[in-house]
Amino acid sequence: MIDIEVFIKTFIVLALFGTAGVGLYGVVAKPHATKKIISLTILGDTVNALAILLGYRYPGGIPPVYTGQPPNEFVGRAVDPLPQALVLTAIVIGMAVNLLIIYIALQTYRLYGTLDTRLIKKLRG
Amino acid sequence: MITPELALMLIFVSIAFVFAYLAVEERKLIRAVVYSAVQSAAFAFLFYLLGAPDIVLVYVPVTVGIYPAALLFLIRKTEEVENP
Amino acid sequence: MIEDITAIAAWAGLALFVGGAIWDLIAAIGMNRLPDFLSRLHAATIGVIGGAFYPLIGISLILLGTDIMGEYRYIAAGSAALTAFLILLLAPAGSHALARAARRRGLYRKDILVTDQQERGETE
Amino acid sequence: MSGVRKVASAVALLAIVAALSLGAAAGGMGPFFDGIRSLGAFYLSTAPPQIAELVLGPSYRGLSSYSPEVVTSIVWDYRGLDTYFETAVFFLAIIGAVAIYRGIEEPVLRRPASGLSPIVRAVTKFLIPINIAVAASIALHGHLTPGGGFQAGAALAVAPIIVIVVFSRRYLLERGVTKLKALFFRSAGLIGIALVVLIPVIWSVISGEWAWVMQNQWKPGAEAFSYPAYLGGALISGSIWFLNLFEFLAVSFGFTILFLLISIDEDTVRSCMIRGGEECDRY
Repeated sequence: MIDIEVFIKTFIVLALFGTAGVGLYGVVAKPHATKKIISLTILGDTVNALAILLGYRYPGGIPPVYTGQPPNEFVGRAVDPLPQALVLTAIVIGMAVNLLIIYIALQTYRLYGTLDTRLIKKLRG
Repeated sequence: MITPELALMLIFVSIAFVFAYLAVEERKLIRAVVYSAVQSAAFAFLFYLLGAPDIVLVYVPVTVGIYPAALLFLIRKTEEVENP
Repeated sequence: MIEDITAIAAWAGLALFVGGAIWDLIAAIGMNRLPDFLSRLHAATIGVIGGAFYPLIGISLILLGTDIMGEYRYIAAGSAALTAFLILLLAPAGSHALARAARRRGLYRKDILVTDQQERGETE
Repeated sequence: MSGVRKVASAVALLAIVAALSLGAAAGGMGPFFDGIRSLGAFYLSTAPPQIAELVLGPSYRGLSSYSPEVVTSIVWDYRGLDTYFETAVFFLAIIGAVAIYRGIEEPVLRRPASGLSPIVRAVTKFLIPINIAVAASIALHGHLTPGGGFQAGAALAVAPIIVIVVFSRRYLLERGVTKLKALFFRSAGLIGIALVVLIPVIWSVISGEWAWVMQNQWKPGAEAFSYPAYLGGALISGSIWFLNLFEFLAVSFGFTILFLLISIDEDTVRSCMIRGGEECDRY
């Protein structure tokens, strides 16, 4: 007999891996640069979600913000703050880098007249 | 025993998966951006359920506001439909 | 005296809840039955105002009368009222912008249109 | 492929994932959803001042970051060097984007301002101050409630997008938000971060006593210099409050620059790229 709780936990983790796989497929297999950027954001978001999931406590995890509980209850129930801190910086840095990629794609379109990477490859040289 | 948090996380992860697939497969790029924004909104709810209000505060403006706006500027200036 | 006022507020909040459900039902029927984009947009706006604005006001009224949450009930009631106010402000502006965009692209049925004030130049 | 078939295939993929997780659930899943690591427990038990004084005792004040918001205290105190260099990466990415647009600026603002209808404009005029106030409150309360410099900067970066879409780019320029001013405020934020970080070192060099870089409280054994944990009875968490404020400036104006640049008309860019021209090369 399969425990339904274990099934749901496993499904959440595997669905996140599947979403990351979809994003990776889009980055690798889709030829259009805009579609590659969209897939890249999906991939990055999913990896961030997996990192946050690593720090979650079940059942009854509370946010790591101290609001006046007894200390033992706070330390015993709050989720891990370290992945959240890393993901927080990762999101902002990822946004800056993705916007830089958008700018580079725009400049590529101005120079080559297309964003299809197969055509850009043919136009080279 | 299943708590409501776990059931809601299941629902939001499923929504995110379906809309990520739609965003990657859609050929009209504006629709792909909108699907990607829906996926991001589902992830924002997931982060809230995972006990990360800091991440929600930074994630909602970034992925529902700034990414789609920049991508829509890019799509409007370049090509609106992905090449077959 | 004060119990009477809280009871009246709670009953008014519940009435607004039921009213919100009825508005949502009407909006759902309208979204399915109305013929073109502009009239469906009207139904959607009814769903937002009737189905989100009035229940939020009801939440605010009910929270003001309950003693369970202590001091926090004023914060929660204020947040609900502020959200209701922002919805009241933003939803008509959003559907107005959508309607203008739809008119510019011609995404409506001209045969059932009663009047077009933009064409007659009455508004900008 | 039609839309229904796409949804159907997505649901089929999801069903495959469900079948896989059924198989994995039969064997049990690994370390997800369990307790936290000891490092996380250490952060949780030392960052809030009320707990830290219980755990460490009042004489070990410097081992706490004096912030009830554990994530912000990790970002700016425990792992401050990490965040410092990630801010440097952010700086370089924006510099790269600005370098792509070098020498390109709309020469003359000759076209009348376009935008959406007056109703939408009136609502937006009402909404933008709310946005700015919310962002400022997120930044200035970042050491007490969820929030901080990054979050507030991202929240405020939505405002220039809304203004550009609803009003126009020219409206933003006429209100004084130009690329040069945004670059100035962003640089002021970055210099502020560097100064807040380096002030203990400067003080140490001048006075000849010990001080720590990137720490907001004094350490046990060297009670020389620290930012105050309480100012007038209110908890300001040492340097975290100042770092949140300057990061808020840097992030919000950094993204304002990017959206000012990406909304330049494409014909202007092309003509400037082809001709060069002095009227384009004003910056």
